[in-house]
This record gives sequence, C-alpha cells and structure tokens, in this order.
Amino acid sequence: MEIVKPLTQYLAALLLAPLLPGIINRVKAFFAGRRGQPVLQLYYDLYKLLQKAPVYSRTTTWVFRAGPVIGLAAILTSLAVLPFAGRPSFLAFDGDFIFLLYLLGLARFATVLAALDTGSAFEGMGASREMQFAVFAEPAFFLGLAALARVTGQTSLAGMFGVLTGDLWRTAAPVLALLTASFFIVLLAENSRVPADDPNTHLELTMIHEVMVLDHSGPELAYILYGAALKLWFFGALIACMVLPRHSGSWAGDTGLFLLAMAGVAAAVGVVESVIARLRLIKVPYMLITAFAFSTLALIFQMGR
Amino acid sequence: MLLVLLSIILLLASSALALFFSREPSRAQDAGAYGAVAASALGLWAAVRTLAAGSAETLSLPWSVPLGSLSFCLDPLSALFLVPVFLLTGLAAVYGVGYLRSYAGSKPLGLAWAAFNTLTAAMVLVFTAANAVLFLLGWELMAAASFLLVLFEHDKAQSRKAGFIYLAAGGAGALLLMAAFALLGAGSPLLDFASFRTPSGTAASAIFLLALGGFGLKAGFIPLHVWLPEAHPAAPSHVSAVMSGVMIKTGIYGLIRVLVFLGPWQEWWGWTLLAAGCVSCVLGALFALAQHELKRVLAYSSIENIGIILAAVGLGMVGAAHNADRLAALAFAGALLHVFNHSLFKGLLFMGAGAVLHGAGTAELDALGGLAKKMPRTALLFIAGAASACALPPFNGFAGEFLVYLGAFKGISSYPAVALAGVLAGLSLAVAGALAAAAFARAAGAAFLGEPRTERAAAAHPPDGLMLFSMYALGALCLAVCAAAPLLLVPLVSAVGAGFGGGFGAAAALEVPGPLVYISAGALLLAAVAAIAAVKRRSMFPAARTADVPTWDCGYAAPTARMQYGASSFAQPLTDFFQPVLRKLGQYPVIAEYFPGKASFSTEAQAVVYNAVYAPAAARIRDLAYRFSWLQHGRLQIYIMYIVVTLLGLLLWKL
Amino acid sequence: MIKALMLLPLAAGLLSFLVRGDLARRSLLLWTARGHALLTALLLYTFVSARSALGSFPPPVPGEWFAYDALGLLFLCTTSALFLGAAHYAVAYLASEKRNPGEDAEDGFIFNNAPETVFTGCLLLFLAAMTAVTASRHLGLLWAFVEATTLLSAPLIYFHRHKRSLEATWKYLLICSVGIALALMGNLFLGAAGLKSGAGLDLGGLLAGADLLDKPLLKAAFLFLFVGYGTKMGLAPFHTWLPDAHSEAPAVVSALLSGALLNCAFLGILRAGSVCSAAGLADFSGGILVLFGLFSLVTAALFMLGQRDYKRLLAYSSIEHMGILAIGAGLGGGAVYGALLGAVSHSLVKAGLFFTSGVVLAAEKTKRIADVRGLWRRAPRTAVLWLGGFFLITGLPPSGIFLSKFVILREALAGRHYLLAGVFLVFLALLFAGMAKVFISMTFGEHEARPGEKAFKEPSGMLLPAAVFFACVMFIGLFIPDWLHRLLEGAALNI
Amino acid sequence: MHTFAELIIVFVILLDLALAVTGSLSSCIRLVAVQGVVAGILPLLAGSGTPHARTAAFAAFIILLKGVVFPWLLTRARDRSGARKDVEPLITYPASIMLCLGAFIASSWLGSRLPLPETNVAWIVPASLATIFTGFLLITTRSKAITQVLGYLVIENGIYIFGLALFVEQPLMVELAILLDVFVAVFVMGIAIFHISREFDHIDTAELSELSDWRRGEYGK
Repeated sequence: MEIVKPLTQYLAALLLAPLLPGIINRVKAFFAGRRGQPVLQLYYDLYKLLQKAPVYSRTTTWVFRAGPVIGLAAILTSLAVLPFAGRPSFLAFDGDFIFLLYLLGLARFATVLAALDTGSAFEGMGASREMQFAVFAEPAFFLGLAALARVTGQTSLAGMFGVLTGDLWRTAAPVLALLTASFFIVLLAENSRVPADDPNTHLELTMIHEVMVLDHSGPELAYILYGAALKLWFFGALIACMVLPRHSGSWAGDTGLFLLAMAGVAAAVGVVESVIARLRLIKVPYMLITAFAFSTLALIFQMGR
Repeated sequence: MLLVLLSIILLLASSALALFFSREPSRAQDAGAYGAVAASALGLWAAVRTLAAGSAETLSLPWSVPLGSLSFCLDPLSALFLVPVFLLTGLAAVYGVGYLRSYAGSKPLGLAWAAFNTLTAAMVLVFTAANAVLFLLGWELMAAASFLLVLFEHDKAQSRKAGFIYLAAGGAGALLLMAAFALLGAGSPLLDFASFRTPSGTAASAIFLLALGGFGLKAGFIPLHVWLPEAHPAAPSHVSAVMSGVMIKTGIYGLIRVLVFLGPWQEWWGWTLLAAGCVSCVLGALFALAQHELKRVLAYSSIENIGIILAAVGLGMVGAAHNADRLAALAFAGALLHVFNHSLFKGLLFMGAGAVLHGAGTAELDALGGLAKKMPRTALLFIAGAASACALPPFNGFAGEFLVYLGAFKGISSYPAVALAGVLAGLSLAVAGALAAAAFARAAGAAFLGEPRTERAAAAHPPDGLMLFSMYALGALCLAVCAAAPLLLVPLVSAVGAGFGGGFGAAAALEVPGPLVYISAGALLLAAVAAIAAVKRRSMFPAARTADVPTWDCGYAAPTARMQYGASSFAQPLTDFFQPVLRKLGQYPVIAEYFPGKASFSTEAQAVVYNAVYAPAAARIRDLAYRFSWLQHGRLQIYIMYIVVTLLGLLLWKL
Repeated sequence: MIKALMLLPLAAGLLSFLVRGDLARRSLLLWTARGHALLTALLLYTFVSARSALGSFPPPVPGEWFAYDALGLLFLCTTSALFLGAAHYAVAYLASEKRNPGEDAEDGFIFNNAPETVFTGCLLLFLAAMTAVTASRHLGLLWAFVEATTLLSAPLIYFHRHKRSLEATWKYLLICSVGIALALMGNLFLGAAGLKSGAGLDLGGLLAGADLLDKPLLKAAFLFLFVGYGTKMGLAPFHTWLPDAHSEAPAVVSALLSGALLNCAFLGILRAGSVCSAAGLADFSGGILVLFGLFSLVTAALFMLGQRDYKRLLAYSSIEHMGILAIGAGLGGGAVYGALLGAVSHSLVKAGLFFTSGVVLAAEKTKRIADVRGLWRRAPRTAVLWLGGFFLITGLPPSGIFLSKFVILREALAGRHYLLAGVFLVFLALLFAGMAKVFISMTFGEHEARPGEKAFKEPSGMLLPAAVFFACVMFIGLFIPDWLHRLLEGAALNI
Repeated sequence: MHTFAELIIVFVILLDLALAVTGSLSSCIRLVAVQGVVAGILPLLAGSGTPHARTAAFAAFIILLKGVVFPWLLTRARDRSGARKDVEPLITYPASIMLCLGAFIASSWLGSRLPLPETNVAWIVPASLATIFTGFLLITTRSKAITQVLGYLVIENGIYIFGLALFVEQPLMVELAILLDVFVAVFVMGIAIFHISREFDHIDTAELSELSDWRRGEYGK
C-alpha cells in the first residue's frame, strides 16, 4: 500500500504540471484586462505538437534530437525524488536535493548542447546566456538549501519539509522568509519568467530559454514544453512546501492544501510578471546575486542563532 | 605484491625493447604497447585483489644506498590509486598505437614508448614504495619520463616552454619532498615509512607545509598549478590522458600518506587544504571557461578536479578535528572516489581531444565545429566524458562529488566551524560545477556541434578502431561506475581505513553504503526514464522529416559558419563578468565610420598566475643575479683582493 | 706499489717529451692511463681484502711520507678513473684537433695549438702530481704537490694559443699560486702549533698528538690552509679563476680540473679539518666549511642564472658542488659520507659533461648558449648525453649526486640547521630551474643550419667516456657496491 | 745574536714600506731581492748556537735563488716585455703607505693573539704577516703583470721569514720540494709574461679582463 500514495503523487504532478502556465497566463490576462488563453491551453498545444512531424536542418545531428529527450527524462526523474505536499516521494534519500540540482544541470546541459547543434547564432546566444545565469542561480539555490538544512537539521528534502512546521516558522521566521524569497527569485530565473526572461516576446535577441528551442518542432518541442512545465512544478513545489507547513495529519487534506498553494505560487508568478518589467540582460546576474545574498543572509542568521 | 613488481619489471623491459627498436617505428609501437597492456593486466589483477581482500602486503629487502631500503607496500590505498593507473595506461597504450601511427618517421616513437612505459613503471613505484629514497626515485623518474613526453613535439616553442616550466616545478617539488622526508625520518637510520615516528607539533606543521608544497606542485592546485596547463596540451594526447588522469594524483596520494605519518592533525591544516581546494576548483573551472584550446580546457578542468579532491580532504580534516568522524569519512571517501572517477573521465576527454587533434589537425576551439558529423562516435564519447566531468548523473563524476556534498551537509548542521567548512566546500563545488558545465558545454559545442568553421574542421577524419576502442571502454566505465556504485563500497571503505586511519574506515563503513545505493538507484532510474522517453519518442510519435535545408536562423538569408556562436562569444558574458580575475587580453575593433571595412577581434586567455606571479618573480631574481654579476668583472687585482679581505676578516673574526 | 703508482706517470711524462711521433705519444698516454688504473685497482683490491680480513682498513705506517688511508684511496680511485676516461677522450680529441687547427668561430681570431708534446707530457705529469697529493702523509709534501699540479696544469689550459686562454692561464696561475702560498703559511702555523709536541707536519703524528696542539695557532693554521686550498678548490669568494680557466681550456683539461684537481684541493682541506677535529676544534673548522660552502652555493647560483656560456655554466656548477661538499664535510657525522659520495659522483658527472661540451663545441663552434639550438637534430647522441648529464648533475635520481644531496640535507635538518637547509633548498631549486632552461633551449628545438655548415659526424671516441661515466653514476645511484660503501665509510672515519 | 735577528726583522718591515712607495720597476725588483737575501740570512741567526752545516748550505741556496736567479729572471722578463719603467699604481703612494701601515697594525694585533711557543725572536709573526700583506698590496694595487709576480715573491718572502726562522729542523726533501715549486712558479710566470707581452701590446693587466660575467647595463630596468 505504501507504494500507492507516492505513485499517485507522482502521477498527479505529471498530470497537473501543465496547468501552472495556464494559471499564470490567466493571471496575466486578468491584469492586462484581457480574457486570455484557456487554462488548459498547454494540454492542447502538447497534443497538437505530438501529432506533428518535426523538421530537422541538415546542420543538426543526434545531439539535437537527444536534447529534449534527456531534458525531459531528467525532469521526470527529479519529480520522482521531489516531496509532494511535504511527504517523501518514492525515491527520497540523504542528500537527494543534490541529485535534484544535478538533474536540473543535466537537463540544462542537454538543452544547451542541442541548441549549439543547430549552428545558429541566435540559439548559441541563448545557450550562452542560459549557462551564464546558471552560474549565478546554482550557488544561490545551493546556499538556500544549506541554510534550510541548518535550520531543520536534516539532509534530505523530505526530512527538511517534514520538520518544517509552523513551530519552526515561529522561531525562525526571518530565515525562512529570506529563503522563500531567494527560492522565488531562483524560480523566476530558472523557469525563464519575467523579469529574467520573457517567454512571450518576439524579439529573439532578448530571449534566453525560448531562443534556445527555436529550431525544435513537433514532438521534440512538446517534450520541451512539457519539461518546462514540470520544472515550474518542481520549483513551485519547493516554495509551496516552504510556505505551507503541514498542519492536518490527513494525506488528502495535505494534498489539497498543497495543490492550493501551488496555484498560489503560479498566481504569484503571474502577478510578478504583470507588475514588473523585464530586466535588461546585463542586470539579470544582479537579480540572481540578490537571491544569493538572501540565502547567505539566511545562513548567517541561522549560524548566529 | 610480486605481481605488481613483475609489472614494473615488464614495463621497464618493454621500455628497453622499444628503445632498442627505435629505428623501426612499428616494432617499437608493438613492443611498447604490448608491454604496457600486459603489465596493466597483471597489475590490475593484483590491485583489485588487494582491494577485495582489504589487507596490506609488504615486502622489504635491504638496499645498499644510504637511507634506502627496497621496501614496498601494497595496501588498499595504494591499490585504489593503482587501479586507475593500470586501467588508464593500458587503454592509453592501445589508443597510443593508433594515435602515434601518423608520427612514424618524423618522431622517435621508440623513445616515446620507452618514456611512456617508464612513466607508468615510475607511477607504480611511487604508489607502492615504502621507503623515502625509493619513493623519490620513482617520483623523479616519473618527472623525467613525462618531461620527455611533454617535449615530444619539441620543435614548437610552446612545448619547450611547457617542458621548462614542468621540469622546474618538478625539481622544486622534489626538493621540498626531500626536506619533508628528511624531517619525518629524523630519528631513524633508514627512511622507511614504517619507521617514521610522529613528529612534534612545530615539526609536524613544517612537514605538512613542505609536503603540501612538494606534492601540491605535482597535483597542481592553484597557485602551484602553472606547469599543468602548459604541459598537458604539449604532450601527445594519450600521455596527457595519463598525466592528467593519474600522474597528478601522485600528489594527492603522497599528501594523504604524509598526513597519516603526521599523527594528530592540527585544525589549520584542514583549513589550508580546504582553502586551496576551494580556490582551485572555482578558479580552475573559471580558467577552463576562458581557454581557446581544447586540451587547455581539459588541463584547467584537471585543476578544478584536484581542487575538489583537496577541498574534500580538507573538509574531512576539519571535521576530524571536531570529532565529526562520520562527516570526515564521507568526505574522505568522496575524495578517493573522485580520484578514481576523475582518472576515467579525464582520460576519456583527453583521448577525445586527441581524436580531434588527430582528425582535424588542430584543437583550437575557434577553428573547429561540426565534428559530430565527421566523427559521431567520438562526439558521443566526448560529450559523455564532458557530462561526467560536470558531475551530471548518470555518469561517474557525480558519485564522488555526491559523497563530498553529503559530507558538507553533514557538517552544515554541526558546530559552527564545521558548518563553515561544509558551506565553503559545498558552495565551491556548486559554483565550480556550474562553471564547469558552462566550460564543457562550450568546449563540446564549439568543437563538435554546428557547422565547421574552417577547412580543416570540414575535412576532419574519424579516429581509428584502436583509439575508439579505448574511448568506448572508458565511456562504458564512466557509466558503469555510477550505475554499479555499491560495488565500490568495499574498496572505498578499506582504502579510507588504510589511507586515513582505521577509525575513519569504520565510520565510512557506516556512512558510505546508503549514498552509494541511492546514487546507483538514481542513475538507473534516470537511465530507465530516459530510455522510455526515447523509445516513446520513436514509437508513438510521428517520424522526422529531414529537410536538406540549413537551420532556420530566424529567417536570416545567408548565414555563414563564422556567424555561429563560437568559443569566445559563448563564454563572453561570464568571462567579462570575471575579467578582474581572468585578465584576458583582447583587441576590439573601434568602429568609427558609417561603412566600416573589415575588422578583426581577438581575445586571449593569459596564464594569469604565471604572468602575475612567477614570471615577474623570475625576472626579479634574474635582475638580482645580474646585479651581482659585477663581482666577476675580470680584474685580477680585485679577485686577489677578495682573497686578502676574506682572509683578514676571518683572522680578525676567528682569532 | 705506491711508488710505482707515482713513478709510472712521472716516467711516462718525462718520456713523452722525448718521443717523436704523435701516434706513439698518444698510445703512451693511453697505456699509462690504463696501467695507472690497473695499479689503482690492485691497490684497492689489497686494501679491501685487508679490510675484510682485519675488520678495518689497515692504518698507514707512521712516519711514512707516502701511504694510503681510505680517504686518500678514494680520491686516488676517482682521479685514476677520471684520467683513464680523459686519456681516451684526449686521444680522440687530439686526432680531431689536428684536422682543423686554428680557427676561432667567435671572433675570427687565428691561433695555434701548443705542441702536442707539451700537452701530453704535462697531462701525464699532472697525473703524477695528483697521485702524489692523494698519497702524501706529510702535509708539507702535500702542499708541494698541490702547487705542482697548478704549475703543470697551467700549460694545459694554455693549449689553445689564444689570447683568451692566455688570460685565463695567467689568472689561474697567479690566483692559485697566491692562494697556495697562503696554504704554505698555514702549514707553517700548523708546524708551530705542534712544536711543543714535536709532531712536525706528519699527518699521523699530528693526529696522534692532536690534544697537545696549541689551539690559537691551530686555528690560524686552519684558516690559512682553508683559504689557500679553498682557492684551489674554487670556494667562493676565492673561485674567481675557475670559470675562466674551465671555459678556455680544452674540454679534457676542464674535465680533469673539475673532476680531479678540485678534489685534490678538497683533500688538503679535509686533512687540515681532520687535525682540527682530532684537536677538538670540529665546530670551528666545520662552521667555516659550512659558511663558505653555503656562500659558494649562493654565489654559483647567482652566476648560473642567466649565464651566457655553457662551459662557464659547468664551471659554476663545479663551484656549487664544491660548496655542497664543503657543507657536507662541515656538518660532520653522516653528512661526510654524503659529501664524499658527492665528490666521487660529481667528479664523474662533471667530467662527462665537460667531455660532452667539447663535442658540442666541435659541432656548433660556439660556446654561447644562445647560439646553440636543436642539438638533438644535429648531434643526437651528444644531445642525449648532454641532457642525461644535466639530469645527473642536478641530482635527479638515480644519481649518486641525488643520494649525496639527500644525505646532506637530512643531516642538516637532523642537526637543526634550519636556516642552512632553507637556503640550501632555495638555491638548489633556483639552480635547477636555471640549468633546466639552458639545457632545454640547447638540446631541443629546430636546428638552424648556418651557411656552409656540413653535417656533423659525432666522434664516438669522445662520447664513450662520458657515457661510461654517466652509467657509473646512475649505477651508484641505484646500487652502491660493497667495496665502495666500505671505502666511503672508512674515508668518512678519516675525517 | 737575537738582537741582530730582531734588527733584521725591523729591516724587513722597512723594506715592506719601501716597496709600498717605490715607483720604479727596477728598484722594486732590487728591493724584493734584498728582502729575499735578508730572509735567507735569518735562519742562520735564529737557531741557538752555531748554525748547522746543512742550515748554512740551505740558506746559501735560498740567497742564491732569491738574490740572484729571481732578479735575473724578472729583469729579463721586464726587458723582453718592453714594459715602461714605473710600476703604475692604481692608487696613490700615500694611500699605499696608509694601507701598508694598516696591514702592520692588523699584523701586530694578530701576532699578539698568536704567541709562538719557544720563540727566540720577537716580532716574527707580525713581520711575516706584514710582509705577506705588503705582497698582496703590490698585487692588488699595481697594474702590471710583472709587479704581480713581484708581489707573489714578497708574499713568499714573508712566509719564509716565518718558516725558516722556526723550522730549521724540517726534512730537507720537503723544503727542497717547496723551493722547487717556487722556482718553477716564477719561471712559468716569466714565460706567461713573455706570452702576454707578445699577444697583447703591453703587460698592463687592464687588457687581461676580457673574461668576465659582468652584464653591465642589463639590469635594474
């Protein structure tokens, strides 16, 4: 029986993840005064793309085709490790967040190589920027996790979120708040949201993530879009677990609350996207350094306590 | 033990044979390669057996040189270092046969093989010697043999410079080691490792610093790394693989050995190692990102990995100083595992770079591109190696780093001092990892992907079967180590016990199994998911329509290969950001007219530490020497005056 | 046997002035060297077998003027072996020298060579004098023979009748003579110190009655002897003649100067030092040796960095090694063994290097380091020896010099001379780097052919002695034969 | 007798001073010869009682060598080399005297530190050392090769003053060997001077400074 719940959680994540972009879009549309796309738009898109035959340029090789597959596989694996509603997933172990961090790295590596394989100046540009921002985002994320580990005294995600209760928020609120802020900034950067990136722009020169996948089409593009949604889910889940310490003892209750929180996170992203303008490219590292500073501060506070 | 000695003898004999056949390149190749492979097989068997048994074998015979004895010791620590030596040299020898074939006639292949096999024999000697004189004999033989290999293409000024820096660094290091061993064996008639007694506090610190300097010069952590990025690109690629994969590990090995002789560790030693390791891994990765030559990228990546190993050892020592034995055990096990892993993937990467050099005639990143179409298997293997070097699962690089991270996180929730060490180590690893990912994506992308940027790259040819065989073997091992990580438990635990002390071995036996199982579970899961995703892609969704068209490129009408993002432009956002550290030299065109003509742009990654520290210091010393050159001015009268004045001074002073 | 050892080269030397015909004279040189080596081997054999019978080396008969103890024998063996190699080299050298006389590549100066008669004769007499130095038990005689070596080697240095070699000869002659004159004064002080005990200058007597020696006079004696023989040995700041003489003399003479003559002077200092030690002044004499040894090392290093002339570089390297030997001898204890091992190894390696330098000079017609490139291409076997010699001389194992340096360093550290050890290490490292630069730049790279240059045929006869010497030193670095070990041990006890 | 010996010692020291100020080359040669003869007489006076026949013969030999042979050799070398008549000092004569006096002071201090056992003549050590230092003065402050040989002889004289006064009992062979060396040394130096004068235009040793490691102007930039 114990395998059923984690499996259900996992499948729920896989199914619900494409909802998040829809929610964000609806929030943005609300702020812009438009009606906006359907919430399920991504599902339709994915279905449509999977039916299409892709086109490859003669420049590309197997690397181009392998990129989306590996990227998606890495994210899928990472979700198998990620706690759901503060409960351990079926592969939870000491230091599992390191594994997650590096799975994300693998996804990025595969995407970047696939982009470089097209031989296009634009895609190379996106790849370069992606790698640049990762250099700033990863330490911020890492330090945040370190602070979280110190606050909770745990070395696995499930352990951390298991300990992270309202009591802890009462005693270590500043630290946890800083960490949440830091993770949120990382979420924005890692998922190519405004103000780091603008997924909806039509000016390739200013894009990061979207420009890397310009040449992908058909099922590959579907893999990529789905992977992006899962990645958003991944980061959203972290933040949801942060801000939503478990109260009720029941699995269903927790799950419900968690899903609500996820929607909240997505809404928050939408709000941010609506009220903040996109940063100039050279300012993006500063934003990530801010996240790094938040994490560091949190760690210092925690060490000082 | 005897098998290992036999393999040394076999290696030396085949060296002699290769030298003997120096006029017939193909026979010299055979003599060298067969000898190396046979010796590897023998030695590997012995080393694996020792690791499995977990016990030490010793052999001691008298030796007529002062302070010396023919003492050998093969314990799990030695064996753990020997396994990659034998694996990599055996495979490198196979690779070398293919690689060197094109040099037959123009270069002395007999000498090259003799030096290669002597290098291997010397490394085996270093890892098994249990007497300081014997150890130093192996150490210097290793330096001399690899020096000759660095000068393989000595008609290039770059190679000669590399040879000089390498030799000078090796010489200085050996002198420091002589002093360290002399102090360690101050009380005993022979400098046998077994007879070393624990020195007192100050002496122990002095020995630690001497050993750090001496071994550090070989291991190549910053700022003692200056020879490494020069020498590795200069040597033939299979030799670079061996030098980078295993030779620099002799420094780590020696340091670990000496640490055990030093008795109770002082905390600041750990901090020193940690600091050196953190600086090396971050800067190594950063410098790698700025290099324009493939083998230089790999050389700096070796500095990064040595930094990771050193930081892990330092973290463990800080932990041990606070009685956090479990943390220390994890860190030490991680360090040793990374030693093993690095040799596999770095060997693979250098062989890949060698295949590029062999196929395209250059390893300048901005002159390459599109090789994945000409040599798809090399591209696959190189990218696998690159992923491994970035510690990406499911490749082996992840396994060692994971243990170190785990140790760091164990520390983070511990005493503040240990927590600080943990944060430093972990953060450095994270930053270095991100930078390394950028560096390797850039290197692999610029070399293998996109369109060829030059004629040479367009005309590249794939490596031959022998070269591919070695690379496949290493690539398979890279995957296998991560997937079958639990198999490494017994070797790791016994090596930690042998290398750092039984207490840590026991702690490792408790701490290490879990992570290894999860690493392998994670890797297998990932592989399974990826396989499913790939199969689904192929089976369920429409097949591709391959159009014979160029990349869309946002509709740009006439893209050329030169317009691709190259190595310089890829790294530019980061290298610009870190310009205060990198100090790359650049020439940028100034566009002043409305219709500018041709413009050129160049950047050059300089050897920052060498140019900022060593070269000025050398110039200073030379200047000083020239100032004193006045003393030998040629005037007889004044020469005799030296004698009188000295005599008079001595008489007045001493009487 | 001892008399035969000394008389053989003496007679042969005198005879060679009478012999007409170059070939006959050369074979005289060759066979005398072989005979001398054979006699030395016999002497060594009797000595070593006596040792195994007695358990220690037979002490020299008191009052004998010529007798061998282990120390003397060790230096005799070195000298004899060296001369054997030098004779073989010299024959090949003289044969090649005949063919192309009188051109100086550096400034177009035309010069002749000295008559071969003088050269061969002086070589043989030089050997006789050196043999006598190693055998002398009377310090006055020892002095006389050391001075004789100076006078006999001066014409050898002036073999090329060239103004630069003349300058070198003049400096050598005057500086060494003045220095040796001081050693004579030292001998007189030694005699004065022993007036009370009536010891005279006989080494056995001095050692036996060392307690009765007048201490201040003994100190003065040691200082004078040290400065005197130190001049000849090439310790800084008395070394000034050495680079000039070594660079301007023919390679074979440089080899003998560096390998044998410097050792003879070192022997003089060691004899004086042994008297001091016996009189309880070991700290005094040892301190001075260490001080000047270190100073020599430092000075040599300063001149080797950026040196322009490869023969001068080798000469400064000799100064460096003499400094190391002095440090070893001064430290006492186990370091003496190291110093003596170093003395033997250095002699062989340096001689081999000088031999090789002669071939390099013949191939490249220049002594300027900057003008020699790509030796590997032009003269591969020479290049191998040149590089091998560099490895050996800088103490890369396997090499006797490595063992010697290691032992000395260990004793310095064991004796808590940390400053000494520190300076020693720093300068050895600098020297290594400095020499590495030179040897790499000369050996490797592309050879640039000069206009009108012909392919160079490497003379095997001139390379073989160096190869054999290098092999010996490598062998010593790997395995010290029992007899050599016992000889070194016995010699260390003599000090 | 001892008074006489001491007078001779004083005479030797005066000769040192004279050498320090003499400008003419031939006077210098003569002064050195005189000093050699005086040094040769010393052993006859130093011993107690009537000198041994052997000592007498030995002294005669020394006097012959130093008083006759050496001056002859040196004069010949000077004539052959066509050197100018004066010694061409590198420092002024007053400076030479001051240095010479300084050497005397140092020598007498050293002499006081080195009391000889069984001395029959006072001032032996200081006089000997002073003469040695005077010899050095000649070598280091005069520019000609021939004055350097003269300086060498003065050093030798200083040593003899010490040696012969004390060790009349030494084995003859040793002394002969020593003497032979000195003789050959002077002889060889004479030959060298001859060659120098032939190769170079004159025997000023300033010419003899081509062999040098001085990297003038290559540093401090």
